[in-house]
Amino acid sequence: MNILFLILTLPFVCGVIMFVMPLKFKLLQNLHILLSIAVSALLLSAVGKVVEGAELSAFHNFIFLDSLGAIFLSLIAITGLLVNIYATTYMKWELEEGHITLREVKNYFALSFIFTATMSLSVVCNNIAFMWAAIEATTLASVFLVAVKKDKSSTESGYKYIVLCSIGLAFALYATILLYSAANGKVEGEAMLYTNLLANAASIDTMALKLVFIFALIGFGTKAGLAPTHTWLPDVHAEGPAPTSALLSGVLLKCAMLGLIRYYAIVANGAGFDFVQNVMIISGTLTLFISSFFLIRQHNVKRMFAYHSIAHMGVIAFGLGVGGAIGLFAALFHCAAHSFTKALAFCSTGNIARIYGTKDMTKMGGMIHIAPLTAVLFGIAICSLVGVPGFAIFVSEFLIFKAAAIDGSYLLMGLFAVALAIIFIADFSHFFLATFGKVEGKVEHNSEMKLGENFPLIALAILIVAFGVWQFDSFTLLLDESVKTIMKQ
Amino acid sequence: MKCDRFIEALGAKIKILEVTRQCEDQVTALVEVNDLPEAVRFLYYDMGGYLSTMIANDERSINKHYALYYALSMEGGKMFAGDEIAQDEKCFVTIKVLISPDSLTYPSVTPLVPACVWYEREAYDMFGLVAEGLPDKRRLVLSDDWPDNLFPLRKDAMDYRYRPDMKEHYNEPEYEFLRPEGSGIIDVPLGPLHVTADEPGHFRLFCDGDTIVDADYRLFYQHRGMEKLAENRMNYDQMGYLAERVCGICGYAHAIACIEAAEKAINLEIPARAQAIRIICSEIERLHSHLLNIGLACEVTGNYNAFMHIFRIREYSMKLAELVTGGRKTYGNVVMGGLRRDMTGHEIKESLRILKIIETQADEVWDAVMDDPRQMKRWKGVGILDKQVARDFSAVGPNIRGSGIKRDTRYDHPYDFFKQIEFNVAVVEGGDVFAREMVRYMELKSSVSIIRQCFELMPQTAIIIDPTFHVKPEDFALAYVEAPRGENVHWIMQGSAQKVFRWRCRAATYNNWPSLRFQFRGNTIADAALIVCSLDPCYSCTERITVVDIKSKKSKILTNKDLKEFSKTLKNSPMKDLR
Amino acid sequence: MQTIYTLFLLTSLLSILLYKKPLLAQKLGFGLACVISLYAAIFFFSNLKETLIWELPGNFISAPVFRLDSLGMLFSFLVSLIAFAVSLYSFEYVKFYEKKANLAVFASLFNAFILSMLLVIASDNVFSFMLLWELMTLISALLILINDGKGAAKNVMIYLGIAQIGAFCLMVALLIMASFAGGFEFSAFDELNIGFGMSMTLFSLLLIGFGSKAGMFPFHVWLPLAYCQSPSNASALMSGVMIKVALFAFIKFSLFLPQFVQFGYILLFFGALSCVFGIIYALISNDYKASIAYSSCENVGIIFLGLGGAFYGLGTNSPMIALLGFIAALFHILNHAIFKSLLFMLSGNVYTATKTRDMDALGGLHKKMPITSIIFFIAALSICALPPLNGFASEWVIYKTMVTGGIEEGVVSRFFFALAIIALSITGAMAIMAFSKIYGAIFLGIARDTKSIEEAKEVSFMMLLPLGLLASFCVGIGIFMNDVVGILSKIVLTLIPQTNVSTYGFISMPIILMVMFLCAILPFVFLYLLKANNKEVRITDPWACGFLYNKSMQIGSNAFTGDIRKALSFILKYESEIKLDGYFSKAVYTHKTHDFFWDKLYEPVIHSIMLIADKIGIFQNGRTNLYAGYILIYLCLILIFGYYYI
Amino acid sequence: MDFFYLLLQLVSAILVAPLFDGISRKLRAKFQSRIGPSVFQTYYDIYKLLKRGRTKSHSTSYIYQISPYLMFITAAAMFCALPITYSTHSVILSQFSDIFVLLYLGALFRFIFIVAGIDTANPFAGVSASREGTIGFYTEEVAVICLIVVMMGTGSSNLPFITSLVQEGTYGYAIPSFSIASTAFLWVMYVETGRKPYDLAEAEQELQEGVLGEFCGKDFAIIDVAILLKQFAVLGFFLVIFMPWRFEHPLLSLIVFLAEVGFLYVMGVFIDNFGPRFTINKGMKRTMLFALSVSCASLVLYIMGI
Repeated sequence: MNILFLILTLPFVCGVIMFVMPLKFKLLQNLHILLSIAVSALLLSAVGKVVEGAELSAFHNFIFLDSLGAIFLSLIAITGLLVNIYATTYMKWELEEGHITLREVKNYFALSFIFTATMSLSVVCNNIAFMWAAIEATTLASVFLVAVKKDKSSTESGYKYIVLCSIGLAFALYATILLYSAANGKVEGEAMLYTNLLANAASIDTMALKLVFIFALIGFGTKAGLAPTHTWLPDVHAEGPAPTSALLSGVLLKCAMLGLIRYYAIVANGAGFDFVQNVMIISGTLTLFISSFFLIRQHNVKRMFAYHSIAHMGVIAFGLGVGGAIGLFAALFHCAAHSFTKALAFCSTGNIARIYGTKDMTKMGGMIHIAPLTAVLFGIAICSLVGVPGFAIFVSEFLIFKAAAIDGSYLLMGLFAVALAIIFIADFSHFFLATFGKVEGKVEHNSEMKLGENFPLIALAILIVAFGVWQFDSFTLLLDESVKTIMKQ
Repeated sequence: MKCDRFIEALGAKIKILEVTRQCEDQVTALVEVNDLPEAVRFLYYDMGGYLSTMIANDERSINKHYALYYALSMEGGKMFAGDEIAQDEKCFVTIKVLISPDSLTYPSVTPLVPACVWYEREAYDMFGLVAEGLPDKRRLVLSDDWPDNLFPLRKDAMDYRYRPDMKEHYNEPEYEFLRPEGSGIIDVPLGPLHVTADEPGHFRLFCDGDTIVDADYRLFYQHRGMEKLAENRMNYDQMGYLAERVCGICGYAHAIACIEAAEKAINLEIPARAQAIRIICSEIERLHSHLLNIGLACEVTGNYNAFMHIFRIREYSMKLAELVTGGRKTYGNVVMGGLRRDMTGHEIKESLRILKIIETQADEVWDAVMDDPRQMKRWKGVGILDKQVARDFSAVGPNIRGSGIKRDTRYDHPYDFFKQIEFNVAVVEGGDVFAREMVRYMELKSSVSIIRQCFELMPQTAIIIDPTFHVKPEDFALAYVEAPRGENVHWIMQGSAQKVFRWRCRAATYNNWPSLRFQFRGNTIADAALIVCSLDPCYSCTERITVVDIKSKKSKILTNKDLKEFSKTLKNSPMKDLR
Repeated sequence: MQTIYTLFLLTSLLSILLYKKPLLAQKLGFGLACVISLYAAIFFFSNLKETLIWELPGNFISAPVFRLDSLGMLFSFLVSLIAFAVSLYSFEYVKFYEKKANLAVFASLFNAFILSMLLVIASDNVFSFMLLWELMTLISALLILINDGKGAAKNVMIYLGIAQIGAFCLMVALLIMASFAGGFEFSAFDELNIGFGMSMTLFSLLLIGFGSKAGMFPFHVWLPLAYCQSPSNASALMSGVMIKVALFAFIKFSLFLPQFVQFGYILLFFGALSCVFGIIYALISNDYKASIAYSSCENVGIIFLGLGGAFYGLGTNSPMIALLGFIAALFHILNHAIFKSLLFMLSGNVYTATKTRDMDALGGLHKKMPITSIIFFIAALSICALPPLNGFASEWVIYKTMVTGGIEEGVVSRFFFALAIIALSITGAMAIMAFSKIYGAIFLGIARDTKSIEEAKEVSFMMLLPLGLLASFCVGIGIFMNDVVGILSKIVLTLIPQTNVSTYGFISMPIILMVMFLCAILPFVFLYLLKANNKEVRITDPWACGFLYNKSMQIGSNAFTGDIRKALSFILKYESEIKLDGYFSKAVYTHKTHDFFWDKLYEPVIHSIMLIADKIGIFQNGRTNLYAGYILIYLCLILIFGYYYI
Repeated sequence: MDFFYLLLQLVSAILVAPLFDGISRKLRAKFQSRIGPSVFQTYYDIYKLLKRGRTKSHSTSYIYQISPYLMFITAAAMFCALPITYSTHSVILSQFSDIFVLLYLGALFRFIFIVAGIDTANPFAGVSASREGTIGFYTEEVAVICLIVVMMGTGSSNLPFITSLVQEGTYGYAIPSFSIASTAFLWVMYVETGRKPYDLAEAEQELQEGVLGEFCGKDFAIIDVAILLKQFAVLGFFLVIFMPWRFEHPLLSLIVFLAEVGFLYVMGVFIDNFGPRFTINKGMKRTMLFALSVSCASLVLYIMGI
């Protein structure tokens, strides 16, 4: 059986299995972990094959896995697995405190597999229409993860999520159709297939491609959280349970970004790199600055991280905008780096919420004394997010600077530096507020989590640091391959 | 009659229990204790009065009560042109209250009329009368080691020879200064023993660096108990000599004021020649006092050259005094009914010659000082006494005239020969040290002219009338003299057997001290001594020193002569025969 | 050299692993740090003229290479030397922090900090340099947070914020340089082929980047805040050494640029600015740690003056001036490292004994802590640049540079060198005032607040030993200044070859000492010949004009500077207010001074950013239809703009 | 031999200085229409002080005890730094005689002065210590600006070298910047002598003998001599740069120098006798600004290369 087919079916099957399981938490928990490992192992094996150089495709190229997809698939695998493991712990706490019923937990576990399935689908789709559908499907699959609690604010943010993303994605659909109509007949083979479009981009009408890209930017940008169409994101990310936010921010946004990158590749090769780069720079700069100003006044830890997601989407967009081999490399690297970092960040908010019972950082304080490990993990997440060297995100930011320097775009370097500096200052001041000093509000759980409970976080932290200083050859290979595909070199 | 207008106006507002008239321009109104603050405030601010003095008195032997007399000089607020009472209506109105010895309390006037603050503090020190609502209840007159419940001026309090034991200096209780709140302030003490403050008074400057943030002071180091000394013991001839020793510089003004208070009480008119010579003496006193002060104002800024030359000129004024009275400084010629010593024509001629010298030389030196821009910089803008503050605290003399308020007893309440003499009241706007020194200089000039006029107008009459008079017990009167430093007010209540029942001597500087704090603020330490000096505070000098051998605890008192002799010759060491 | 780095790393890891046993970790951590840094100091000093290279094995990003040339050796030596003294001191000192923080963490961070500084000096490519540079910043921030005092977080935030802005400047500058050089190894940076405008920009970026770290005005604002907060041993390391690392990097990188004479002028100007303003704020501060911290700004300014001379020399091709300038700067760097770390450690002694940093509460500490007091006296004399101590020696060389530079023809150069000398002399005069005040207010007179010094007692021998050592360095380097200059000149010759050097025309410190010694005999001879009264001295209260003496009568730190604050109020914006309620109440006196640069430079920026942040919130008001509207508007705009204009 | 003459230079200055002080006191008295003290009064004063007993406040520490000697050493070293009995030929001493050595020895003197004042815990000593520091702030830059002109003009900070250049006429009053600098420098040096109207730190009128309020007996005598020496040193500082009269024989130049300095010292009476003292804020600042502008003018002239 084709491995790609397995990728799509296994998570779905797992979801169904979870649905029919009896309401026993211990069982659910272990099973969830087990199945998650199985799914991730499968995904990674597929990635492994790509690294070894295999071109995977199925259903007449309807679905395929290239190096670009492999990067994102590995993110789904690694981040997804660790977040899923953390989710079991998190749900245990929620159950203990009676915030949630066991049935809801079961549904949550089951849905998270469906969610994984839809995301995987969006990554491996070669058919652009189908990719659009898959991304829309991720919205639907994830909305239940967000609104798991069924209270008013949960439901409302779920509603907002669906409505806004759908509006946005409608434009993406338009872009898809436009692309198809522009390409149909001008490209060899099926004009719906990404591989074909990319290969024959030069023969498509330039003006049409420009229009396509703008609609794709709005469409996938809404889903990915590029300003000013990001507005749904803070509400939704702040609302759901910590693991959901981690998944949404860590993985889902990247999937939407992948959609945009694919369009980027097509349009860049058709209408020239200058156009896409300029558009992406505008979008990236706008996103960076808007999110950085929003960040300053955020005292809710989850909202803060949500704005961070926007900011980092801005960084990716900026990277794409700076362009060149190094810029693209940086943007893709950033996807991975941000995925790990944001997963860690949101997961640590789970710990923090358990300690303080609040998300308001002005009411925290003294975390380093209460839960040193959580504080350190939180610190690592923040450090990485603001681009402290030695952590993964710095590498990509450094590379973006490098790309700009080599390109000679000194103004861009300046803009980027200013935005990052604002983010840095805004973030660290919040971090210090929560971590040091005296406890400002009340403390609900006055001790460190168990080491086992913290395992996924530590794993993420190790990944962040490792990606920050170490060079993983297979990963670099994937990135280089992808860049080559996009640049057609 | 004078004063009636004020009594009527007061009566319309406040219930007056009793009105008594002491003499033509002095009326006393008795009011209820609780009406006291309003009555004083009304007269002070609404009718244009200045607080001349306040007398606390133990009248338990007379009416079983303590009494307070707030004497107000009704002359108009003088804050702006025309804010003045007509010349023939100026007078003194005294508000009197009786305080029961059971409660010993009365409502404080100070919150309404700040000028009362020292008087009310003193009333507690001396009589134990408590002013309810007085914002500053610290001890004023008595030293800090004085026993708490001993009020010396009560008639039954203590024998005048009795004096409580002194504490060792390191056991003295600390005086509570009004130290400003705020960090980083240094307390700079000025005095009681300080090179520029010849008077023993302690000024505490609260400074930030060289800038004075605020100041507070502790005075009355030389409190000699003179008022107690006079009571029931001295007759009026002796009183004159005692009063002259109140002050070393302007003693003569005290002497006249004291004697005139007694004369006023019995409505005694002294001969015109005596009046003229009293004026001459007091103006000579003004001459040398102002020269001294101008000289010192140069000296404290470090201008020794000007100081030395001004003191050289001052020597002439001393010589002048010697010609007129026979004494260089303490004249001792005032008695009830006139004077003891007359002048000869030769002396008058010689005096006029010296006057000429003083006038020309003083002009020369003054011009030189005025031409020195550095000196002007040290004087101008320093130690400003705000006009309103001066008004609120009833400042007197050059101090208030330097702030642009035309207040001079010689002009407001002409006494003695002044009714016949023309002179201008020196008023300078500005309120700084320069303004005060300028007032002094102008007065110096007018004094010369007054003395000349006196010599010219002086009639050839007797200098004393037969002092056969009879004083009525319990009568009292107020006398006022413009001393070099301002208005000296003496108040005497007659006792039986030609003795004084209560003598209240209020020297000019007493009214100037309370506002000093506001003159200090914002100036520099370097200016502090200058500001005190420009106030021309009253000096109480002594010319005796005591030599103590700390090993044998023996001591010997040296007179001025002994000391000088020893300093010059180094013979007859006083250490030889200590006792 | 890799041994040293590895040892520090291991010590750091070992300490953190002994998390549960803080006391053991503290002994091990600081003890080992002491031994290793002593070894390192000896190692670096003995290899002063070598060049050592070490490549880190493993597949690290951009394969880090560590290279130490002579200059790097000198700075590594400096770091190790000060680290040795500070760790010896910390061995006892950190016990005061037992309750506040985990000593294992402290020890670990301490070692990591030393390591990061050494590695920054040695790192040889852009990525690893940036990484280690920020690591150093971050560890120092954590060291500051050990104290966890009130407002610590905010102060550290200002520190990190400015450091980050600086770091971005550096990153931009280094990357641009790298892009011109065509390689990211610093060894490839030589002979950059760039024009005047670009090299000016790069130079400015480097100056901002390293200057902000070094505490140069106007990027100094973090410095007093951070140093006040941190434990004294950390301040000693930061001020003593970390600043020097920044200066090292500045020298290293700006030498890669093509030289222009304007560099020298810029440095002279900012150096003058820094030293004058630094000392002004040091003078008026009432917190001794803040004073000492501001004096770091001042000394950095002085160092920049020396460097300014050096760069002027390079720019005009006058090697003699360049040589003198570099020697002066390095000499002052060396001296400042010694006396500043000494002063910070001494302030640590004072703080542990008294628990207050307010000089208006101290006084009379000499009687309780005589040795600390005497060492402080030496340190104060030395930082005031008084002969015959080391501060004077290096300032003299700087003066020499300035005078030599000022002879040259040319209005501009004369102007800048004259400016530098004037600034240095003003600094000198005010340093006298500042440090006599600090010394006087802390150690002399009588206690202003008796409570604070009641329980004070002299610190232990172990804490005094390193202080004594550094104090003897102060004296020793001062006296043997010409030898030190000789050593430094050899190092500088590796930077700018083809110059011959001599100390001709230099002053000779031993002769100054000899003359002073000669003079010292005279008074005793006179006293003996004239048979002076040698009776026992009678002890009394201080003279208070015959009034009872009160301890508030002695001058305090604040009142001492009253006049100068007034005189300088055009800079300090000194405001004072006396409030009085009615005629008879106590006055309330308040006064404050402003940090000129904070008010004029930082405040408006922060304010406007905060304003935007506040206003921007209205766009995110939770209304879904509005959000949908944004999407449409954005679409329209980007269509119009993106489609038609790009 | 160098050191012998150096010692001679120092000792003779110490011996002669009180005489000039006495002369100026006498002269001052004449101006003030007083008889005044004997011209030897300063000797008597110092001698009397040596015989007096001493008290000290309980707040004092070792600084109080050593400061008289430190002040003396510094003042004496300052005086020794003047190249009077030696010149460029003396290799050893010209390594000592340097403008910056002299300036910073002066600073050391000031440092000790301030610290000693604070040590006594006396309010007046404290305030005048603060004034002393402030005066230093006012004068230092004027002095240095003047010296910059000289140093940059001659290319050296070495005093014997500058002296010889000026005396030979290679460098000197023909250069406008030099002659303008000399006037401002004379002002600074006069201020540094601490006489009226600039005796702020010592303004005993308001401050009871200033910094030295708590010193007495032989300590005070030593300080008195030290201050006299310092006054001579700073006046000499002016002379050796701006009016060097050196002769071949060291003794001759010493005698001429002492006469010169003494004359200048006595002439100070014409300034200090008239007019009041300045205050630290007003007069000081204004006259400082004047001197500063004069010195700046000379610096500008130098910079412009005139």
